Amino acid sequence: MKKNNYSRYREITGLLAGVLVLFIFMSFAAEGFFGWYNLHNVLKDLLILMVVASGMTLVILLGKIDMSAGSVMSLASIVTTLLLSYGFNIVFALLAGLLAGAIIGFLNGYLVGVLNLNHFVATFATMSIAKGLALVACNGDIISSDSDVLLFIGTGKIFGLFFIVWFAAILLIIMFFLSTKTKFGYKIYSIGGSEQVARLSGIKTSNVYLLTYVIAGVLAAVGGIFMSGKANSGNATIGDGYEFSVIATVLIGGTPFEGGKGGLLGTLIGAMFLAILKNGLSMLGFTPAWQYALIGLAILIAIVADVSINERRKAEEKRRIKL
Amino acid sequence: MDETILEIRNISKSFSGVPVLEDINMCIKKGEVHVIVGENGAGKSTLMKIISGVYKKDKGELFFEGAPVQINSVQKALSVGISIIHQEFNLLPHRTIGQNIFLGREPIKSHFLKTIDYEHICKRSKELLEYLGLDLDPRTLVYNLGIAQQQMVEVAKALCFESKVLIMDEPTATLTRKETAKLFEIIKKLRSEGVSIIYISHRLEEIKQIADTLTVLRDGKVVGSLSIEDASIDQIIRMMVGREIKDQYERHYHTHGEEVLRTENLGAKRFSEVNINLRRGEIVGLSGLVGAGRTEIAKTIFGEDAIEKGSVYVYGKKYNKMNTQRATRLRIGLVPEDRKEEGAIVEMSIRHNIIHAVLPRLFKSSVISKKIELSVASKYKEELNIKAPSVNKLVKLLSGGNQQKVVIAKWMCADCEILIFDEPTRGIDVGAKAEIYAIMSQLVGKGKAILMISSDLPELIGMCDRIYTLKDGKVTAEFSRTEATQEKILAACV
Amino acid sequence: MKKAFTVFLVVLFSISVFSVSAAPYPGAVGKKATLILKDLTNPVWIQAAEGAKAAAKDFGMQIEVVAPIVSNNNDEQIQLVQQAIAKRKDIMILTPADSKGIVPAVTELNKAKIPVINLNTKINNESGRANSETFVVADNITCATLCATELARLANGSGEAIILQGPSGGQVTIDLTKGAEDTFAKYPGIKLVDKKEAKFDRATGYKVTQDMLITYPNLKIIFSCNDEMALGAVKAVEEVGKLGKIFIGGIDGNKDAMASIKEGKLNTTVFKNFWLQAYTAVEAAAKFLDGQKLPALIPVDLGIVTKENVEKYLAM
Amino acid sequence: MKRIAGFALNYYKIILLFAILSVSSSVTQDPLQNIKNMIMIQAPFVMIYSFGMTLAVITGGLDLSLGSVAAFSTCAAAFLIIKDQIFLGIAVCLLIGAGLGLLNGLLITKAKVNPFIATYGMDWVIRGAVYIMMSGAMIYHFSNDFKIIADGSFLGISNLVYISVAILLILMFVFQKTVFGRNVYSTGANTKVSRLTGVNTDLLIIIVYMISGVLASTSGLLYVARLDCAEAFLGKNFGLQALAATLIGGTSLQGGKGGVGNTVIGVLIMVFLMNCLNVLKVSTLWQDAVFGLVIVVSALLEMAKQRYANYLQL
Repeated sequence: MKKNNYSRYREITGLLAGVLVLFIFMSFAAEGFFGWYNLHNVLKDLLILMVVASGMTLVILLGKIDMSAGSVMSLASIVTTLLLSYGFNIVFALLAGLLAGAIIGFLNGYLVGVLNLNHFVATFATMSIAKGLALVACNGDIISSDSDVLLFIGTGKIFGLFFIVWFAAILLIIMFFLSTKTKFGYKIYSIGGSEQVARLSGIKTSNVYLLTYVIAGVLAAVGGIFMSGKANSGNATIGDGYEFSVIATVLIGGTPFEGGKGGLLGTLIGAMFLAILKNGLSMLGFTPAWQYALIGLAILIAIVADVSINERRKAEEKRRIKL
Repeated sequence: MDETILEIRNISKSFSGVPVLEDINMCIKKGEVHVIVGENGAGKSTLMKIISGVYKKDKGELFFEGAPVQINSVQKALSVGISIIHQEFNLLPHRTIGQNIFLGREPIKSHFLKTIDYEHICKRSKELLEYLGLDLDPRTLVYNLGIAQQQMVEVAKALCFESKVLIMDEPTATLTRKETAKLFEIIKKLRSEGVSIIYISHRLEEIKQIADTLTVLRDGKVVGSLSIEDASIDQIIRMMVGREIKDQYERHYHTHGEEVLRTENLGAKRFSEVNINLRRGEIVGLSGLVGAGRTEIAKTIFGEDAIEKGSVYVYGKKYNKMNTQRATRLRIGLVPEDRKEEGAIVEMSIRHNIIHAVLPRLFKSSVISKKIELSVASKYKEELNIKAPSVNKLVKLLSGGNQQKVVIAKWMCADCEILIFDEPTRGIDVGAKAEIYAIMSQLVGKGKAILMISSDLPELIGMCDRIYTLKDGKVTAEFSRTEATQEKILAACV
Repeated sequence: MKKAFTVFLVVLFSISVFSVSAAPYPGAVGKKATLILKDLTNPVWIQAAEGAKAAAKDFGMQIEVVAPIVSNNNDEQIQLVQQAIAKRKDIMILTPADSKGIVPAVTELNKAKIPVINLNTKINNESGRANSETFVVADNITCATLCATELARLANGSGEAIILQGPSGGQVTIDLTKGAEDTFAKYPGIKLVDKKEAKFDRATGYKVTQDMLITYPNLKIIFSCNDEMALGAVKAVEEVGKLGKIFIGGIDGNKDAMASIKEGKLNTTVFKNFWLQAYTAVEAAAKFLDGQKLPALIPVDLGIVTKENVEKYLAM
Repeated sequence: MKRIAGFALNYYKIILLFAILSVSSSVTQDPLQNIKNMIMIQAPFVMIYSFGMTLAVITGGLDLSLGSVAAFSTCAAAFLIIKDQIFLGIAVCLLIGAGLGLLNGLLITKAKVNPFIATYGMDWVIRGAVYIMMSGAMIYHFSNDFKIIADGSFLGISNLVYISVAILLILMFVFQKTVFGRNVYSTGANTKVSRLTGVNTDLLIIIVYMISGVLASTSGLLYVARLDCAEAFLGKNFGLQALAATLIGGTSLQGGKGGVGNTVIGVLIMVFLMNCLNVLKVSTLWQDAVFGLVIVVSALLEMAKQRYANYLQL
């Protein structure tokens, strides 16, 4: 039994080792890296990334993609702060922000799961739509918020830990639970493994698509609200390009585009990798130009390493099973 | 015992206008093993898929325990109590055995949270596996299993549905004798527990062992149903084929020419020490169970898989490395097992597919002339009698037999000297089958050499000059046309 | 040997003493500062980095110049602020990409008792939680006002005007647009007919201007939020032969923009003198560390560049 | 009725194109100049790099590194061109484009990295490299001999049109009429079948990414010539814009379908639409939303068209 548990996590041990090496290296090399203040902030940023990436992980586990995540963050940020600035109740504003994410998510799910549109095309389009709606709603302006609650969400601490850390941790536990222990999570893995097999097993795929995209939308909205909490203002550019970081995180974490394998644990390690790398490179004093090149290189190396390990395994498995 | 559990009345189904099932009537009694036989393409699998809710029927009715039922989804079939083990595996490689067994109907621990009771899954799976005589941990990922073990997982999956009707579509195709015997024991046990089993098989010798009733399908129609006591093997065959078997395999035997292909201690992932040869004017068969390494040998010779040991001699020249480009330049062609994924580009037209392999040779200047393309493609379409209004029709819209003919046309068009046919007639209707045999016969008549892989023993025996048998990646025997019998071959394979 | 070593030490000591005594702000020597810019890929911001480094050398300070990877990204700036706190810097010079969004980070700096020198764009301190020691003014509203006033003067205070904007939703765009709008509003003859996003990009500025020239045939003023787009607009206007009839103004004071002014194509730009901005800010930081009182505002000379005075700026 | 529906589905893009054009022409005072602007100047730029994306999409991948390839190759070449070594500069530019394409292709075929993440990672690396190389410099004031490439015209038609049409014709010929092109389509539609038919699929994919790189650097070069300035942030939105144009044009992400001809229509729709919004004085804030809608609608119509075609064939 032990052997099997091992094999389940074998795929992420390499990456975990990489993260540890990176961490140790940065601790020695980068001044100010190894310290509670900095690590606490890194933790906060990586958890924001992770919240959005956990929704993306589910989508990629299904064998799909969600290009609209970044735009949904911007939209949620704008909706929430805009309503706050009109004097609405904070709870209402937050819920409206989440609802905006859910609506875009539903649109994605409907286009992909019900109308059978190509997932990339559909979410690529909603990416523009959500960004456009955010810009139109805020009239191209930055919206400041006077809400102490929103500020607390972004920067407040409970028992010495950031609110975001607590909240994200709970959220991630729920997501982890959802994806590995519940019927819904099982369905995601089944559909991602083979849509045909899932259908033959009587799973209604369109519902799973809808729900997964809605969850991804809501989680992206949570990420957007966290971000606007950190800045205590709403900005339609908050999530520009964020979807790419999120997708890179998921892929580095060992959940490939084919779907059906991988999971949140890997994504968490992927998020650690990217967050530590970014923070460390910046602490080491690399200019943005060098950071561009080095981050890109690190992503490629991580993926190539992962691919070459999995490629060998895949060749094995191809001979064994035919689907 | 005489109580009818499932009645099929007047069921018809057609695909793309081609009738596959016509007015099928059948009665399945409670607690019987009802064997359905028929040639490939007779409509057995389609019928089973209709009963299990995968396909929708065009016409007809189903009665379950005397009451009419509308089975319009897999879910519905399962809830009624009908489950199926498909011919192709329906397992998810990256999930555990337990998760696969309970796929789609996982037990729920808490209804509020809809959590899955994985403990129960493992416990129950363990029981089922033990019941099937397998010592496996239900937490093992399926891709770590061998073919036979996967098949048993499929059986376990169907068993745990506690269904009243269990359909098994060729469950023994990949099992060893021991495993088959075990499966039969289980079938008998289930029968005694009142479960009805619809059993589809090609292996006539098995039927006598387990069947209570037998229904023969041919060309989408029921030829007849009879009790097993009344049936003799000869009679069954006659009913299945509708004519004498020999008619099918139209072979003219020729004197063999020089050797064109030889492997010397060829070895790769799933096989080793393979020594076979092939001469002009000859069809050589490769027989073995699924997983014995037949397809792998073919793909290694063709250069899709890497040669790890030994070498391949083509026209007497030695090659230690092979890739698909070199193979095609050497005029080797592969008609793969999986037509839709490996044989033809189904999203493209017949024309594109037919001239695909010959392109660089047909158009030396590398500029494609549509006129030549059309004429060449049309010529082969006529020659192989591909049934389509024009060569511009997309391959995905053709029937299986015609798709296969397109793949063969591709290699004929490229003027291949050595052709490898991997399961060339799987899933093809009888008429097209005979046509494909005729084409093969004609090809060797022209001095080409054919290596043929097939699970269909009568077909192999009928077509081949020589047959090699394989077991666990090693050649176990070689039979000439005159020596080969089904029994001998089977014995060498298991 | 020992003697030689002693001599060496004495020399070393005297050099250091000399250098300290030469420093105008002795209290700042050896202090660590961080300068956070909006961007470090754009030429003008790289000038700023050079200015800051020159100043740090002059005043014997250690300076680290950083910027977000994605230009003008507020969230990354917040992270950079936090990194500076983690590194226990003595002083922070901050160029916020988002004057509202940076507030929580500045609050954190205040809490960590790291003094803040605000540069270029004003930190929005309506809440009173984001205190800075001084503001080195080279803000975009002022720039926009300068440029728009010059354009209005050239157009004799009348005619149709458009604004070419940077990416929608960004602080720079918002400020510059506001400055230009407010200025044009002072001239009853000037009608602001449109605002268009051209992404701070020369190619897009060119393309959008083409469309604008078709849409508004009587266009007289093009106010561009940076020189890149302005030069794109110049190209488009040049191609329809309307140079001299349409007045184009940019912001930043790029070298090629000034070359274009010299050729008589671009009409005006605002020389933001990023080098001097950064130098001034670092000097202010040095003064502060030296215990001097800083004025609330330190203006940096923003020059409006025209054909008449372009030679002077090109020589700089 | 059915026939009209079929016609509308087959030619909806052309219909849409004319609809947009007639709207924009009806509100402008100088529609001729407007159309001239769009077709002669605006469209050719977008078209050339969109072709690169289209080719990558035909192989079943995509190329997100177009913009940074354009920036890197032109910036490197600009150092030569500014010294009046124009031909050498152009050659270097195209070679770098091809070289970076080669890297993309190798990552995708040999290292087996998904094209999305491979070209995305490369985009970061190349963009970083060009920032480092330029470190804030800009290169401008090129000689007229160089600028004429994009600025000049012949018989009243801009050189850009000649260049882009020439590229279009060459690509159409190569990809529709030659064995190479045919094999690229086959590889895109089903790589495995193509390999099993004796096509060197890896080589083909690598070549296609190289062509894509060359096209990116060509369009970069034209931008530099037209705007007289080489700078590190050229082409930041090339990738996504080209993808949008390709998708609107109807080239499917599944690979093996569509083509550069479709992309011409896609680019024209994009350019015409953007122009239409501008001349209708619609706020730029709406642009993103409108584009998203256009992509969804055209994808849905494309799907309807496919279904209709299949229905007709049955």
